[in-house]
Amino acid sequence: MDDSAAVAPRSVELGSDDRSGASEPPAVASAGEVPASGASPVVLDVRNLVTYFYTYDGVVRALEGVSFKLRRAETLGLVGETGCGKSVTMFSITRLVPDPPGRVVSGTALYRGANLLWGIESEAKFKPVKGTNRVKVKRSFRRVKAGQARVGSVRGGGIAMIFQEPSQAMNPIFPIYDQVGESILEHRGVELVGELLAAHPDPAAFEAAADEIRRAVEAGDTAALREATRRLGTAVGLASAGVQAYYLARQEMAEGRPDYDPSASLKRIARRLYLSGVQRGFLRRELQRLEAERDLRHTYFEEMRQGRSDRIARGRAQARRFRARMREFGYRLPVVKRRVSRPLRDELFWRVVQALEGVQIANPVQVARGFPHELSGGMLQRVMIAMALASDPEILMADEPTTALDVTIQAQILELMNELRHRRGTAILLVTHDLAVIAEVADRVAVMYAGQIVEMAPVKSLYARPLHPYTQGLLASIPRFDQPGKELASIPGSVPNLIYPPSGCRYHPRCPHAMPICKESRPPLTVEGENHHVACFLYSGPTVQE
Amino acid sequence: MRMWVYVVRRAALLVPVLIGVMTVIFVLISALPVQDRTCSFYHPSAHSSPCSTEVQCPGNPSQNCPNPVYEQAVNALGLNKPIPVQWAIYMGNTLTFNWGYVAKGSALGLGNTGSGLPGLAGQPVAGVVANFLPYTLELALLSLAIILLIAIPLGNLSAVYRNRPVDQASRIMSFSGFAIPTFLLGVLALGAVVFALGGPGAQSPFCGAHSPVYLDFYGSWPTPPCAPLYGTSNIGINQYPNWLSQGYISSPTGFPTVDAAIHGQWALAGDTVIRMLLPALVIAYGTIAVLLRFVRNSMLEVMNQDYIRTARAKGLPESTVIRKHAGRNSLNVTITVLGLTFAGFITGFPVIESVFQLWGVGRLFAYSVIGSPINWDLGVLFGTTIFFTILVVVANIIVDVLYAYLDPRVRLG
Amino acid sequence: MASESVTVPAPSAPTSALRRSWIARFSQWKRTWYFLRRNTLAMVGLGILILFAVAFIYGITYSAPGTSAIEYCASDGYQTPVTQPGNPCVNWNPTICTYPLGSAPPGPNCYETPTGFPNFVPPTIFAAGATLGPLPFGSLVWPQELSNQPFFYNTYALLVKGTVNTLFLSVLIVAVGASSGLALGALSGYFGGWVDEVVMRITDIFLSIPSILLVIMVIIVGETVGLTTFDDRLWLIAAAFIVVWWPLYARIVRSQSLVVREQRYVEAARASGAGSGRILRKHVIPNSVYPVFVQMSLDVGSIPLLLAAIAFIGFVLFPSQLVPEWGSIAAAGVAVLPSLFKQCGVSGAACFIPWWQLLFPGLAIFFFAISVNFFADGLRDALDPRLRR
Amino acid sequence: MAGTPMSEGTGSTESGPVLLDVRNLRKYFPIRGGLFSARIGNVRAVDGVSFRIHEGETVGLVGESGCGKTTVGRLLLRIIDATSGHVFYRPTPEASARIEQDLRELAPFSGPDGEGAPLPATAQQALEELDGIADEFSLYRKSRHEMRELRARLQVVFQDPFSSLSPRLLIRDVIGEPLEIQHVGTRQERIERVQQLLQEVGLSPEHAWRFPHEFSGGQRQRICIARALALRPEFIVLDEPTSALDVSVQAQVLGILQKLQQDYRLSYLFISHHLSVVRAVSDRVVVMYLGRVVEQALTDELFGRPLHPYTQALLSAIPIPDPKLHRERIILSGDVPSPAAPPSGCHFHTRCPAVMPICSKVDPPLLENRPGHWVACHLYSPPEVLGSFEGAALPEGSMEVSGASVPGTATASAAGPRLAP
Repeated sequence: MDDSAAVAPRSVELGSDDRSGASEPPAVASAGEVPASGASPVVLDVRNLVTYFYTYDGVVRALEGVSFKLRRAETLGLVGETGCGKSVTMFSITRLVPDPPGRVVSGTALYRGANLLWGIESEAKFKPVKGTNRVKVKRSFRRVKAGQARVGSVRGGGIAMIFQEPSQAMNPIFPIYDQVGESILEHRGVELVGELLAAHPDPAAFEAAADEIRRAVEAGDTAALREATRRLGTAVGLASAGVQAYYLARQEMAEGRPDYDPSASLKRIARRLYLSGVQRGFLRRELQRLEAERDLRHTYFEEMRQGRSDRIARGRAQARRFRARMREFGYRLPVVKRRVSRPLRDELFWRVVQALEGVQIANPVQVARGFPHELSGGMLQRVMIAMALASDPEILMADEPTTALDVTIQAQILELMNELRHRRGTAILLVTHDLAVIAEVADRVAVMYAGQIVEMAPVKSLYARPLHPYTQGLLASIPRFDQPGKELASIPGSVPNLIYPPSGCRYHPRCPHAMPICKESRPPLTVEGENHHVACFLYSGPTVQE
Repeated sequence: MRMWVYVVRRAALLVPVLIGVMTVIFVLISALPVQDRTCSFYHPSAHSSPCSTEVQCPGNPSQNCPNPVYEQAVNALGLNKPIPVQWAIYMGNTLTFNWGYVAKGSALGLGNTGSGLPGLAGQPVAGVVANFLPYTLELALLSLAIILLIAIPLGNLSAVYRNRPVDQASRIMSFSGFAIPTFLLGVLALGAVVFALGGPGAQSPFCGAHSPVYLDFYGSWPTPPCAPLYGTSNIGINQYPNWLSQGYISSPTGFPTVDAAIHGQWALAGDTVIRMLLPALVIAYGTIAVLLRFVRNSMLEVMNQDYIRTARAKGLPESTVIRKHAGRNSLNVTITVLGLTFAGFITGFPVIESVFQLWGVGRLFAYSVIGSPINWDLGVLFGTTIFFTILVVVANIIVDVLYAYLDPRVRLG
Repeated sequence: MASESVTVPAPSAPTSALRRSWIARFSQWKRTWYFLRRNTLAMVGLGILILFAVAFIYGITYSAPGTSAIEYCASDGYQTPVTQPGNPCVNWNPTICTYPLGSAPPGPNCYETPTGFPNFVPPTIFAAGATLGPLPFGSLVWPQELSNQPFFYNTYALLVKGTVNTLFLSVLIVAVGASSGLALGALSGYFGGWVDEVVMRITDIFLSIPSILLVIMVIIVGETVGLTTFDDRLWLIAAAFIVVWWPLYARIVRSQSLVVREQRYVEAARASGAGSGRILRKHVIPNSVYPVFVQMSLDVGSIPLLLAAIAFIGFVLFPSQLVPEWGSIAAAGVAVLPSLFKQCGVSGAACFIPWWQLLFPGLAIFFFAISVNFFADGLRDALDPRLRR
Repeated sequence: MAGTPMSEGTGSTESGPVLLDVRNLRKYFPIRGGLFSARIGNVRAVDGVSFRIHEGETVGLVGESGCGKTTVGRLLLRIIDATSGHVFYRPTPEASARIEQDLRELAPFSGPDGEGAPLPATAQQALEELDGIADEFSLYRKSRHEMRELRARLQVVFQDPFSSLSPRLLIRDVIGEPLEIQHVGTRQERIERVQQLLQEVGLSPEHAWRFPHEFSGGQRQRICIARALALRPEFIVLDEPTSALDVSVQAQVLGILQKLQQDYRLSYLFISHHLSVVRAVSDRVVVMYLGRVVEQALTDELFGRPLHPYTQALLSAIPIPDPKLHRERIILSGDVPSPAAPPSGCHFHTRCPAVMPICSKVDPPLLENRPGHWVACHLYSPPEVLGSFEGAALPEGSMEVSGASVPGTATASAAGPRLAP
């Protein structure tokens, strides 16, 4: 398992060897719109994911060294039978694997130069129980918490997700606008407040109040501070602590020194403002969060220095800082009903409506007011997507997004996802068992079997000449209504029990071409022509550097 | 909005249940010998009771004549009429709060000066219950508050920090709560506190001239009266808390705390609450034990739901995920369970009020079945039962409505 | 046609079909037992329960020791006029002297007590003025409220005898209540419609009457009707509790069978012509019985608690005989305490607190209930696949 | 319900005698609500469905979720009773002929609008005659005893292999249950039969002494099939038998089903939302939308030249595992309306790309557009139907819609119609 230190050079070198491969025209579905994907950067780089489930019956080796890369505006299809670990992969990347029983044992997931799984190995100790094949897991809860905090801001921010059964993926007891709204509030809070501030009837008054605040803070004069913030607060419709913190944070950002340390500034703020217990509480939490996010933050400032998307970077930094405050007002029972002052609430509701319009929902206002159980599956899946897009994510992970839907609805949803990624250049990781869906929307396909990627190739070359016996069997077994004569083949046997995975190549018990070596050792991922990787001893191409 | 339809329907279900309960009780009653029924359900006139079939003849005491009052009773209660008629009469009486009368010979009739209970012979049962009701209600509300305040947060915590100290602690608590007899707990608690406070004579900090409140308004207030903190009866001769009934405040509502508060006697109010605290805790314990397990399990259930994963995937902080998304959903389950365990909760009152020698409806019931059959008072027995049942049913309705309010799937059908 | 790669055991020596099915079933139970064994608490509970079972058998065979004063008083309840000559139970007055632990006894009939607690005398028998020597668990003072004279009873003897009654009652009640509830619940859940309505309304009614109250009402009515002998009373109590208990099981089973009824295998059975009787017998009941097991084991523990509560509020469960169940013993023990508290506290006069009367029966109830709870909890986990982590 | 398939055209001539003849089947589930939970409406799960199943043929029943296809399956087995309509079991040719005639007589009066109107004498006697035939052949008129025997011949395999096996029963008992119910053979014979069945579905006889939870989804589904076969039925309703399985396993199961069909000369009703699978296995296909049959034809005919806009949209929506394949989709807007409140006239008109004014007013009758190809759409309605509505000219829309080509057309027509064995 490699650590995040050694990452940077590799990613470059890998990028180059992929660039050659990716230069072939992307899949038909995405013809034209996608920027020359050769140039498009890697947004997610997953290395050697290993995820186990520690059950009574034994250790389920769900993932054994899964590695892949995801580029901007590309759709990577992750396909395989049930229990092959495709969903687990997706959850492992964002630390969403249910724990207990599951744990990401090792691996790295580089997102924007930061390793989302940093320190995952140190989160728990494993001790085999004698006499059984069970393993006792002893977690360090502090570390787990820190890890969660680290990905917390990325989840739904940079990486959004949608799930299989929309009717169960939505909370039944909160109205739609609440559930979408909290997502927007989480990731778009800053812009919202910014606009509210800008929309303030008397900007001059606002500025004056702001100056007062600064002076008061410098002087440490609480009474004046309270007074000013109250005015400001009522003016903008935010509770005072939020505005103070927001304002001060913005001040310090504006000074934008390279050695600027938000956590220090926050300490300062906390010291200066005589904050209520609640406020001190969230400031403390905010500090922790900032500690956990330091390495992420650095990447932002690198970007700033490169002069690339300066505004975005600042916006993100602000957003991260402001989120904590918003939470204090935002997150109570129906979010948008309580604790958030009226102007923000109304603004938020209309944002939700816009978002719903964005995913082509006919009557967004009624839908926004409705509850999940009043909507159909297709509708809910749209809402889920709207929720995911609230933060304009770079990566959208979709776990069987259309499996629970009818074909006609499925067509709508796939269309939506396609059009979305072309408009916004979102990278999509599409997890599904349906090779047909993959063929429709994906650029590249990774075929998984029993927790390993057995074949990875651009969609066309995979369907044109599938290399791995498993892929071949899979393709042969799909009934196609456009080829009525086709004789349905089938793969003998069934998916192995991953507590006792087969030795060597995990497919060999079912493989028609099984050789003696297949039992002994696990085949490496080799390159077979244009960016076409396969893990099988039948092929003897150069192994992928890794 | 279909909420009101739901509420009305739930309320409508109340009627058959109550009728059913009364019918069950009627069946039991009608199994009794006629004498017992006349005795406990007909008003005893000044000179003679309806308990016996015969009385001494007014003429010569040596021989017996049929008892006219008994005859009247039999006719009034329709005991010589067919069962359905009797049932109708009984229902009529019950619905008009004509629940019978405290029998002369019974323990309640004789009263118990030792524990401050006056003889209640001949008083209407409904009236007696009404007199004893306030204290029980205050006790119930207090312990309900305690239950909710402890069970829900602790249950959630032990689900979130599964198999960690909090969880183990709550598990021990719930197991012991299941297992330990209420009276044992009560007695031990009482003994412990009494000895901790330095002997049975211990008094509440709110009473006497050393009471903080008294010191604040020195002179302007009468000295709050003192009585031993525990093991003191809570009623005086006028069925009124005797540490309040030093004769200088009236009782508009009958609820001791409320009355004290109305009179601005914060010391007395505090005193009353302190006296109720221990019993309330003891009653709460068993229910907390039950509720803890359910809260924990439902929370675990909820935490495995997809929408929790969605909430996490949205990037919400764990606190929000748990407090808002999981907490609200598990709350629904909690509330239903609370409704189911309410009957069990009620059964704690006779016991606890006996342990602490408090006079509420519970102890009224206990006293109506105490000792040998001579001391029993069937009228009070059935009356208190009806009262408690009504309490349970109403509580269940409230719970259902609450549940519907919390869960749109129920509310909007 | 591909053949599955399931590990097929080599066709062994042809065993009879019956035997094989039993082997298979047994393996199921072994699986449950495996998960149960993993659960320490459950095992502890099971151990204690076994001890209780032993005590039960011992109690059946146990006969109280000879004709001491204790036994004499025990033999006649409080029916016999206490003024009867030669009755050592008469005119007893617990005036005793105590002295701190370790120091020399000031005189005869004095008891050493823990320093600081002058009221805690060791378990001892008090007879008319004299001590009859130590007995296990000491004596029980029968409280004034329950009879017109204090009597002395051998707590140990009572406990042993009480164990029999208590356990018998608990098991009987739960068994009968559960089976009747099972039947009714399954019927109402499976057939639904008006059957369901009726049964559920009835359960509503019974569930909304607090259990203790209903039980006492039934017993009292029975008493006044004239069921007064010990056996009558035993059965009466059982009946009263069963009346209270069945609705709970009916509810549980109903909710289960509502689920089972919708299962595809029931539909398949119906599609091949199975009648309701068969479906109930083969599918609904077997598939909804596990939660009943768990609930049963829980209730076995909670019945002694209820009995104790009833006894405690002063209702005499076994008037004619003084071989009651745990609850009554403990209650009799506790009932004297508050007055004694007062006495001891108010008057500095020498008095004693017979704590053992309360403690030992209380412990018996406590341990029984908690062990049952441990076991039931483990059982639930073992039977519920979702909780197997 | 206006038209019913009068003759199966090319389909029926070659295929065997009629096994099941479904006529105007209706199943309304009540919606209860209001203060006293009165019946405030109906869910029209099945609303006048008619089709036939011949011996040894496989009829595919396709449609989106909530279109009532599963309900039809349960009605065919009389697991639930129909609100109206009949399922005739093995009607004699003349009987079916009579049924045709009578229904033609009754056609103008039946249907929701015709209720309550006094019937003329001819229709009246037609009705009585129909009643007589029903007494003889309809499943819904069978006595409990007759039904019990019939159940041996009509069996079912469900979608979810996990809820269709009782977890408490040994596989031996699961498969042996039908035999036990019908009192077939001795205990020992039953066990032998069970083991034989296990072998037939490709499992080992040893599996008879295991419990369901020891098997994978595919194996469970085979066990279900074995159970369905236990009584040597003539007809099996396959309710989404493979939609819970992985593709590779699905191929196995479909293989077994086809093999068994030959061995036992079975007829299947193959209910599925997965059109590719339906195409692979079935001889004729019935397309349902909101409880009604919108189109019905021989498989290749239907997939080759779908007439109804819904069918066309459905076909165009199926993803094809071939990235090179180019085709423009017909993306339907919106969701399937609730069967509780189906749209007036043609149920599909709310989503139809070629909707005409008439569609929202008049129910399109199910008419034979080409031999053996039935469609219920006003694009193909004869003038007399359209005539009843003013401004009845065949609109432009119809042309390009009916002409919209779907992949597979060429291959299909080349392969020619497959016929039942």
